[in-house]
Amino acid sequence: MVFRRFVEIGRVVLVNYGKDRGKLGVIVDVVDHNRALVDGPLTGLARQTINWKSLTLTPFKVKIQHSSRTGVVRKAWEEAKITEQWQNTAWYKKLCARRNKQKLGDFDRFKVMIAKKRKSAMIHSQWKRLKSQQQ
Amino acid sequence: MKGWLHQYSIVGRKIPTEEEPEPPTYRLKIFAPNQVNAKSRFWYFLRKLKRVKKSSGEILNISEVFERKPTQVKNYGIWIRYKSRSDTINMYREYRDVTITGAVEQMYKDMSGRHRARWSSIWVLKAMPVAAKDCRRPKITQFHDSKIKFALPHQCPRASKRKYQTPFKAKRPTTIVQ
Amino acid sequence: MSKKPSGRLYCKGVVLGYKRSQRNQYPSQTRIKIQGVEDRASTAFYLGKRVAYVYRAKRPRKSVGGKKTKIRVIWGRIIAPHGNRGVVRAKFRNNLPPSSFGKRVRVMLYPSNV
Amino acid sequence: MVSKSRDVRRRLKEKAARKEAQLKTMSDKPSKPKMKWYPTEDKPRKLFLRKKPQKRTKLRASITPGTVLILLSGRFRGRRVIFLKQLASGLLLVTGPFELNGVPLRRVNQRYVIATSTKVDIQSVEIPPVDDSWFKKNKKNKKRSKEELTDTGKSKLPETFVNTQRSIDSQLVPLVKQVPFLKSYLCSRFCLSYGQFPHEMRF
Repeated sequence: MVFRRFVEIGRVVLVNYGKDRGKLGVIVDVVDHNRALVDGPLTGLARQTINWKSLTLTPFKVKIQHSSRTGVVRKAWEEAKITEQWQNTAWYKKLCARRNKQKLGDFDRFKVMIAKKRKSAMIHSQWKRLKSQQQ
Repeated sequence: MKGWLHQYSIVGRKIPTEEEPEPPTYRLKIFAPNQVNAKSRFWYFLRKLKRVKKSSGEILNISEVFERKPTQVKNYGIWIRYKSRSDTINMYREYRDVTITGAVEQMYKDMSGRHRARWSSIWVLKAMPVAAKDCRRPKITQFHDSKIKFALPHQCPRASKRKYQTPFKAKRPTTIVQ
Repeated sequence: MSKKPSGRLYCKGVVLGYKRSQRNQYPSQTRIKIQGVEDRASTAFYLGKRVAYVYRAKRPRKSVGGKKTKIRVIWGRIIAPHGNRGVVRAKFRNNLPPSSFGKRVRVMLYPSNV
Repeated sequence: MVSKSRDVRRRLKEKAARKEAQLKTMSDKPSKPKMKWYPTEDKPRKLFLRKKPQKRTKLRASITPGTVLILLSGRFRGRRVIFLKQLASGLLLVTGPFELNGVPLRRVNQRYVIATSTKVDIQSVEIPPVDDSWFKKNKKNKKRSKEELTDTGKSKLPETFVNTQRSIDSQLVPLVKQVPFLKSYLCSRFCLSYGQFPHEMRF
């Protein structure tokens, strides 16, 4: 079993607990086995120490030295175009879908229900047609 | 309760009298949860070290000392003297943290965890940032590597919201992030 | 406009028991766990909402609708949150019988302030 | 409290005047036979309540004319209706419209309603002069004479009621039809299904 995502200086992480939930950040320094110093200049994440348990490692990396300052991190972030890469991932799309689903109003939920019904109706009719052809 | 400890610099002296119009002033750096506690710790130490009591002394100044670089990781050496159940022991401990109060907090937790030492039985003699090359503890020096790289083999990420924190889960959590 | 019964317009709650310490209990107040409410902040929506403990009795009695039925209701209100895990406190017109512990209670959506 | 005593004195004077008038008429009337029974307790006197003008009930910000509301209890619970205006009594005037989901012009308390974020633009709709008394009238003529009862035993609605409903519906339904899915939305009913918790839902 091979690890592909490592904790390292410049590793991009997603914060999934606390008030900065859902923000991306970069590991600038490893404090100890519990915490990392994380900085997210372009994602609104202040430079702070966060516990590993509140972070998830992403497959992206940024070229920076350890404990480099926020300005350096921002430049490296832009060069590596992390934001764009992140927004293409299915992971990000899933997070957005979940957030949008929460924002649905009553009328929107009704339209979603109608759309689902239509979709399943289409699939069902298609399936029946294939089945009848088979016989 | 991260961040409950503060560092105070307290200056005090004996109240001047005819025999001694200019008594020496003493300055102590105290780690305490609040100013009131800091003052009482100040007199606690002064009473033991310099024959100056609260009733015969006065505090000239008390001010909180704030961390100058709270977003830079530093190695802290902390010299303590603590009363164990059988005798009194001097100790030198090292912690990595971004603030000195954070390091001292770690020390108190560490001492209570490993040595069952209580707050009242520990004296912080000295606490200061230590250069990486002077660090002695392998637990600390292992992080002194600018190309540090390790995996998180067993990660149980916290539930994103308190409402998802339930003792029982329908599925085994995935502890390895591919 | 068929007369099919309307869907569920209440939240599912369960009666946990009376307000109590270890050896004393105070039947005037009951604890209710509402489904899906896991922390104290989310109980705010439910404060003031009306609660109905619907139960079946032995003898049919005239109900509001006029027909005789065995089903009876004890009405109450949610008055306060209780603890940090989303449990709420409720007060009923007459105190809930202990036989209601663990049973379903209906937390209505009114009085609404949405 | 001075004004109160002046009121009391005024009322006492009136009472005395009435008593005198009574005595005068009593004297010229043939004297009544002696009463066999005298009331032991005096009759409870109606308290003089200073009637304060009813405070106008505030309307929740989320409820504006044309908002789609969800009725929470009563005969039409779960129904989605359109809010027309707030009546003097503070109750909300709503209608289905009747043509779509069978909810007539009806008064609802705003506490028994969830206001959704869907709004129908009803500026152009001319709401008939309906007010609280309009509804009370229906209650009074409940005890109508036999012949007005239709064969199903239900009392036939007065003509005016039906016409106003029709006039409102004729204006509302085309508006509803303009917005896609809104018609079927108003025809369907709201209910909580599995995994839906109102404190998390936006309406």
